[in-house]
Amino acid sequence: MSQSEQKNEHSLGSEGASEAGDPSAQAEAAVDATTADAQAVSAGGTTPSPADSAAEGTARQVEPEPVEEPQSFPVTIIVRRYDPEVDEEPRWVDYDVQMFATERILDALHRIKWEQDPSLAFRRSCAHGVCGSDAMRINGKNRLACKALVKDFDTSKPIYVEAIKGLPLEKDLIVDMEPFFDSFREIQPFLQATGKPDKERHQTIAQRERFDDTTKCILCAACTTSCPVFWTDGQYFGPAAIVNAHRFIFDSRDEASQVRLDILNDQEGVWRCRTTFNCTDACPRGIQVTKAIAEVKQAMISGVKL
Amino acid sequence: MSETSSSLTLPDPSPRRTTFSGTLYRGNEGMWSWVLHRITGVAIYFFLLVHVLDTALIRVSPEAYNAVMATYKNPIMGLGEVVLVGAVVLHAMNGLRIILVDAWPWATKHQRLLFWIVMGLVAVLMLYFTPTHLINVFSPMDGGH
Amino acid sequence: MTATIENPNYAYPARSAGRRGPNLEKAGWIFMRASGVVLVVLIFGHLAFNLLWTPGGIHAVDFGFVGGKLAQPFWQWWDVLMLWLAILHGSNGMRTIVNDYVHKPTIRTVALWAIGIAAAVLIILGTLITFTFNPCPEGADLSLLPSFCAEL
Amino acid sequence: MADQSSVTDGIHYHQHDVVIVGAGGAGMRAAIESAPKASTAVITKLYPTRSHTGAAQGGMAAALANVEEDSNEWHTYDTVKGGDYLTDQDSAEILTREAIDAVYDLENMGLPFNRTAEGKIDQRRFGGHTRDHGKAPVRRACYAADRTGHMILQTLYQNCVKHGVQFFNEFYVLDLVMAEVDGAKRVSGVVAYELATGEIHVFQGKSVIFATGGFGKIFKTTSNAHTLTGDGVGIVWRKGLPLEDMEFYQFHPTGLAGLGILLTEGARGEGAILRNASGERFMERYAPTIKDLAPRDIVARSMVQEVLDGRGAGPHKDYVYLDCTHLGAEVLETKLPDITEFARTYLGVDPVTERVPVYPTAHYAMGGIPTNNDAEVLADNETVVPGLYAAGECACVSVHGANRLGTNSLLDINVFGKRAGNNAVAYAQTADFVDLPADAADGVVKLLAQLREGTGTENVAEIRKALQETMDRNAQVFRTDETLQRALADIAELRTRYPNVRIHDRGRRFNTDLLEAVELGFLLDLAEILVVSALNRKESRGAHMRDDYPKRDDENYMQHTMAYRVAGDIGLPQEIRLDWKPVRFTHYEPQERKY
Repeated sequence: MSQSEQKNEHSLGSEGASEAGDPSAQAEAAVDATTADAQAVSAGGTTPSPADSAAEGTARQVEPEPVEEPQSFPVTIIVRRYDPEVDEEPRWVDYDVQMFATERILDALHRIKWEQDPSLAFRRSCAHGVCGSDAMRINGKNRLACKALVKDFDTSKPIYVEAIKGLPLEKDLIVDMEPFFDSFREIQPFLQATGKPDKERHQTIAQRERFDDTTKCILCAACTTSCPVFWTDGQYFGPAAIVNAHRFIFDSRDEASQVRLDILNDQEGVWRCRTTFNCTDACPRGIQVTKAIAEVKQAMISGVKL
Repeated sequence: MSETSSSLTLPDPSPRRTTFSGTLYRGNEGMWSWVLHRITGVAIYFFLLVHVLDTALIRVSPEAYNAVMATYKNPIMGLGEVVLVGAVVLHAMNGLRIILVDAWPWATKHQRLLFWIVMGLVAVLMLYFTPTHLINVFSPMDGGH
Repeated sequence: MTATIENPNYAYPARSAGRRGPNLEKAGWIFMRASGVVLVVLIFGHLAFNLLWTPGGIHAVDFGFVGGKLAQPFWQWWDVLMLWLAILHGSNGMRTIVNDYVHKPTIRTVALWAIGIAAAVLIILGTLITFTFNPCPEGADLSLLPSFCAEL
Repeated sequence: MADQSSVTDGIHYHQHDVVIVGAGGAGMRAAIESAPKASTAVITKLYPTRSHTGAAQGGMAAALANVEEDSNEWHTYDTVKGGDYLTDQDSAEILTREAIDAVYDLENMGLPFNRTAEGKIDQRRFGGHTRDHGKAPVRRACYAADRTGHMILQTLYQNCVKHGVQFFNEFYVLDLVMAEVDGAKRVSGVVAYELATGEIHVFQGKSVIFATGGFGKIFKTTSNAHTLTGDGVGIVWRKGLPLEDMEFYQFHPTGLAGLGILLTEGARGEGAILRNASGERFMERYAPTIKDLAPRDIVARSMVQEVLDGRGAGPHKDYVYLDCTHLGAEVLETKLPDITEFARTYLGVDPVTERVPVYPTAHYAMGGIPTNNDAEVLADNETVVPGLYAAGECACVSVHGANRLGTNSLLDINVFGKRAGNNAVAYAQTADFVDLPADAADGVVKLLAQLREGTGTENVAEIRKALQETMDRNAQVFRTDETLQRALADIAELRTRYPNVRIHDRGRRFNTDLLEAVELGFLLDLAEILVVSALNRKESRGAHMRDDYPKRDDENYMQHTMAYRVAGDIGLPQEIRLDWKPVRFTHYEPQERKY
């Protein structure tokens, strides 16, 4: 189809959506348009599926009132690819995709994978920032791809996407997470309390509030792999492990705070923290990571203050 | 499972590449203050080694000591001294900031503001020091009493 | 395969399990902060006195000037304290940096020893000189010495 | 304890007493019971903390009566009524009775519940949960802000770490191995594909628990994770075991419009209100007594009705509003922080000052692998498959009937996950290993080889998209014979295209291209079963709303649908046989459902 035709369907398609009374009609039309555009951009891409044309067909109807529609625009995504079975070294690969401002970088990666290059490998699951699968370095900063919105980037320039730093690279955007979870497991991340109460252990609202911030951790590794100390010394426990230790050290129900403080009072423990605040800035859950680490340090010096 | 990672079989993991492959990490004020702190710290350390040794010449003879000190008085060294004092001031002010950040929740929260306060203080102190020192460096004096 | 990318150093040192001897990390951390605060006072005082408040600044610094200072117990203790704290503070900082960036065990060991030896030598040397220093060495050119030497 | 592994012909063999497939809430809850008593392996497609249990927000129901009078009998009544009387009442009684210990177990394991002023677990209101048989909303949901699921998932994982549970992370189970012993089919193990290396692993187990979650990805607008592709349910189906009540699929009322991201019902529990374009609180018309806190099927249907009647908001009049503005910034920031952030991030709408555009989103499968109250999988209406268990969303006990109440799913995974773990261990302690057939891994090897080496021209993403679109259009909140037939025809067409898909990534390591192709196969299977079961149920009940049969028909349809696979290899048309299974009653007579 020609460019002008495409444009036509583009605007009509979205407006007719309400006719169908379909919840996702709007998004659907938008995605259809995007697909078409993306295909135009990526020469040798896939052919439009029957479903696309069908959707566009039904959408081509009288439109009630003119509505300002969001426009998609081309964005260049440069992904640092690495396939250990082929590549000696990682390489940067460019992709052009049509994006809407409100879409996420994860959508861009999906569009690349589903429409241009299915071999692109990355992890993702929930797609709204609670599972922690898709931590990656986007324009030089750790973020979750599903929480990084296109509108927050300068799209006149390419967006660089690469794997998080400091963990062994496995393929494309996938790193080996085992060393990260090893550190987590080492700080005994589970409640240790004696006695078996009949019901719940009691805890005041204030006591509960004391460690609320660090319960938000989703173990995505964005903090640990943003830490300059961790990059050069993978033995450092890293912010995530300390955050999870904090969660139990300051839990009034726990009786093993001292054990965890002893574990972290190590050459590779909290004292290696250099307060660069990269972890706090990287945390997709907004945890005050550096503050938590500071509190653990203070607990080691002057005891745990609940 | 970790044993599947090819990287573990590598003969010599090179940390240099670990740090510099890919894009430069774009940290914020906290990271750059740490970078500055490291660089100034190393620079001061090496100056310290030299400075202790040159001061030790005082035990050798007044002539030997004065000969070394004369080199500190040349204008190029004079500019170097400005840089050195700048490094010391920066390291000192940022060090105080780190102490505050470690010990005081308010500072932890406002570390970014504190970084710029540090920069401001460094600028003020250097604005005081630099002209005073450079006037001394460039004034024609023959170095004796 | 030559996949050396972004590979951290898991082969390198074991954590708490293999630790021997007392753990001085906490002491070191506290020392860096305490010494840092004191050093700010000492070094700023040192710089201000030598470079700003003394007429002529850097041009005034010579044997006579330093000898004059070191003849006074106040400046003796000031300088010795500054020497100790600065060397220890700096060496500990260098140790941290070596721990961060030097991963080959042999080079690391050599570097750490070098830092330690340098610190020991400089501290001993500096301390001895400060307390055994004679501001008015015999046979020296009087014009080079502190003014009070003339009165002797 | 058996715990061995070996490699033969490039295939890895492992032996564990209990093999658990899936590491979400149900799988890990089972592992916590079984790991201390027997060698346990948990095999999971994702790192455990990535499981979708972590996305659950609002709470977990239990009649603790910490803040007001409550009883588990009322809870049972609500569950049965919420399920439109299709709920098996003895199962619901177990669920609500064991709910109380399930909450205390979690608290004792360390879960940081929100607290009352006396330091007890705090509770909030939730849809369909009422005091004294429907008199008024009751505060029954125990919660940790609006990240209760996250805290449950983390707490269970933490306790798995404590017990040293052996996880096989990013191992994708693709087949269930069964063998005939003395004329009865018994479980022998599972076959998994290791994502990191592309190698095949066979896990022999005395008992096997499936806890693989749901299959929301058959729909396009869904609150479900990309990884929820119904693998476990599909595997069991392909083994010739039945699936129950597949037509009942829940649409959560408050998904972010156009995105499907979930906004907890807890928001309405805290007092948020649904409004249409003109600002009217329309739920007053549909459920006069409990209004916005009616069960999800009713609220979702009411919302769609408003939009169909032209009272929708937005430029396309295709959504309604969730109004939280009167709750105040403090309630939003402390009790509903995550959803506040979701609205801000993804829609650019601040719930503190603005109404949030919402629309129903595909959320939860009430149906699945049929089990009895001991979590044992059923081969027909009664016969148990020895050694095979299922729990969580992939299973159908059925405690949720035709519509699940909010907060009952987090309860389900804990109560029946624990039961599955205990029973699987008890079984493993008495039973012997069933010998693996020599060709145990052949099916998986063949399936993967076919896909990997195929020279077709079809694109996995396109087929999946077409499937999701037809399901959204034709099998969503309102269904008719016509729309369902359309969906069925579309699925049949897609099934013929599926064997012709081309995998572009021919590598072995982290081949997510291949992974998505395999997942698509399961999605196609399950979507078809859903549509076929829905076509057959010519009534409206719970989440299954037929426009052409708008009334509930207890005479003909007060029974569970059982779907059996008669024939149909992957890619070929399936032949599905439908049967019925009686609903179990105890105390509650079916009544018209009014709120």
